[in-house]
Amino acid sequence: MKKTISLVAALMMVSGGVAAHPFNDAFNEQRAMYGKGHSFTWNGQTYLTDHPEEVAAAAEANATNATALLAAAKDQYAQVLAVDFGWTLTKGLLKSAGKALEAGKFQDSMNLSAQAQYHSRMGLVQYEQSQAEWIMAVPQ
Amino acid sequence: MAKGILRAKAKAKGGNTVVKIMAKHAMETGNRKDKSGEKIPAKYIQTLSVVHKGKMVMESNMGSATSKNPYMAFTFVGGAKGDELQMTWTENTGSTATETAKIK
Amino acid sequence: MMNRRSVLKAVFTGGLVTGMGVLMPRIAMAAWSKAAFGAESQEIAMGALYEANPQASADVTLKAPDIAENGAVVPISVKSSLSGVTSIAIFVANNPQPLASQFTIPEGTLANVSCRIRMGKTSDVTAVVTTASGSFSASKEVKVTIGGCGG
Amino acid sequence: MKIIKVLLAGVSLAFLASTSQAATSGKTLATVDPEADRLALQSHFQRRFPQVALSDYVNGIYALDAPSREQWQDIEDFPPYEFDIEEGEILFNKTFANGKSYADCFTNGGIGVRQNFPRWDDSQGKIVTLELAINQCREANGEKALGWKKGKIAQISAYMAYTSRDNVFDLKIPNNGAKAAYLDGKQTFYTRRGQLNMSCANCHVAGAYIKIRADLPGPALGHVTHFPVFRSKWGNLGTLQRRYGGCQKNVRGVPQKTQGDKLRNLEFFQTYMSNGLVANGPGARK
Repeated sequence: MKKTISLVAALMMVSGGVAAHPFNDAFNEQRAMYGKGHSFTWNGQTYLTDHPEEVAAAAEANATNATALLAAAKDQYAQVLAVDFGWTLTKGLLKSAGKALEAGKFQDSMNLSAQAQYHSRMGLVQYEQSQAEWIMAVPQ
Repeated sequence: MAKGILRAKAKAKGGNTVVKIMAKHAMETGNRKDKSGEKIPAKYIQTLSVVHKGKMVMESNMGSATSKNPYMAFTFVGGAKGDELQMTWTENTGSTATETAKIK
Repeated sequence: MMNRRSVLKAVFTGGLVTGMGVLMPRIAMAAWSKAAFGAESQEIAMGALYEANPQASADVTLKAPDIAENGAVVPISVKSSLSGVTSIAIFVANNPQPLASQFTIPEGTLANVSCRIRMGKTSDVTAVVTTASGSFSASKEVKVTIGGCGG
Repeated sequence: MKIIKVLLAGVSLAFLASTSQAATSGKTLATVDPEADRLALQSHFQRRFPQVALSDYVNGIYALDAPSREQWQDIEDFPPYEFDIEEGEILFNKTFANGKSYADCFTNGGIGVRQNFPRWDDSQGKIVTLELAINQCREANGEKALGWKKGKIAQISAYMAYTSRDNVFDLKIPNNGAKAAYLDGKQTFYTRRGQLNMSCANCHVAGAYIKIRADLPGPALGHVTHFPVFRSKWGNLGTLQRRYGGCQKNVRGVPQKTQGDKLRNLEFFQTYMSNGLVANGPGARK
């Protein structure tokens, strides 16, 4: 149950911006202080500090899950590259995830895929946000 | 005539001549490694001497701590516009050449 | 008379100095010295070139930046108000081979040279000026930083 | 007054540009006013560094930081790019297989024209940088295009810049096509990218002369006037677009395409910001 809530919570996390949602602030603060796997209370509800990718990586470590997660991460990377907002480390993470998968290290592979997917998702968030907010940085 | 590796700016001023010389050279120290981890062999200019009218006015010995495209500047007494400077460089590999420049 | 130490040094420098007066600065010979340029410590490099450790002197002026913009190209100038300067040498203590450059100054050339050196990391840079009465030095620490803007 | 900014490797999309004020105009083709943008950027820097003459901004960070300037002047005394200018002149004057040369592709035989680039080309409907013009010239005469970032193209560009020293940049925005390109470049300049979530402006407007580790970013004003540059870091000469790629990697972003629309438009925007300043390329940088 906790996991589901945190998934929703994390998806809501379109962070930063002018009018930052207080939940995002709370989430970011808790995440920054305690890392993943920590639970916190916000508005009377309990949430986890996990990113959705980390939740996915917590699934059973096997070939099927690792393969699916890697495919999802690659797909997300393609999406972020399509809008020209990729991050530099992602490619290496995907490569390592592929190698780990081949070597049968499913948990390692899933963790790496999750990290890669997180990068790409944040790149997309960055892209979305930039469309609206870049103008704020122009000196008047 | 093809230009050598040295470029010089020599200016006579107030009885002195200010000489600035730069060489086009990578000054490979022998300490660097290439991508495959092999050491790149040392290849650098060891000495550079400057002669004005048969008289040595500067001789410089260089080590691995001299920058790429080595540069030096110095001043000697005498020298007039139009005089020629003979500059001789020698690499650690044994290659050597003499190039000339005119004082302006 | 040569003492044991300078005899050793004479052997070390390839026997080039044998037969020369001890007070005669060896650097005046101007041959590229493998013992000095190949030395991996400043002490050994200086030992190969000078009779005695150079003395710090206010008559030697070393111009070098406090913080090098880029360690690969550090502009250095040395000048001296001493008379009868025969050579100027520049050492970078923390480089793999500390001796960077050695200039022979014939009569008629001013004791004022500039060059560009390479520095692997933050280090003292020392300029040594040789005259008939000995060797004199000036030192300065030059900081080498690793920048954030590699691209 | 230096503030040391600590950058967290993890993304914190939360912090937004400190210079921001409620800006509503300048975001669309209808409201963008390049001349007002240029003056606003100028006044931003003049307010921050009142002692620096406007014309000195062509020297980048050396206009602001005296210790760096001293070293730079020592190097400019006999700059390492002199070899490249010589080489560039030879390359520039070499005739193509068909008997023509670069001089046939440019107004005034390609001498003293650096300040006109990048420029809007109506027939192609896009911004043409000097390097693009060089390669287009080659291809039009049956020669292979050169690599964009360093080597021959940078040397030719350096020679052309050298013949244009002290000519004043006065880029024109003749129509809406050019204006759209300008706006696109402006957006790229102010848009955060990469894992470090930084825009060009973070370092070169708000962050100019503020230490990033041991580096002092140069001001965006006069930022492009001295390209191509011989960077000691590279140990050779490189074009502005090479530097763009490096900057984008520095903020841990996958770089945009060299000489693609985005980066050409960025170059156009940046150069327009330096209108009124002189071309002083090639330059030596750390």
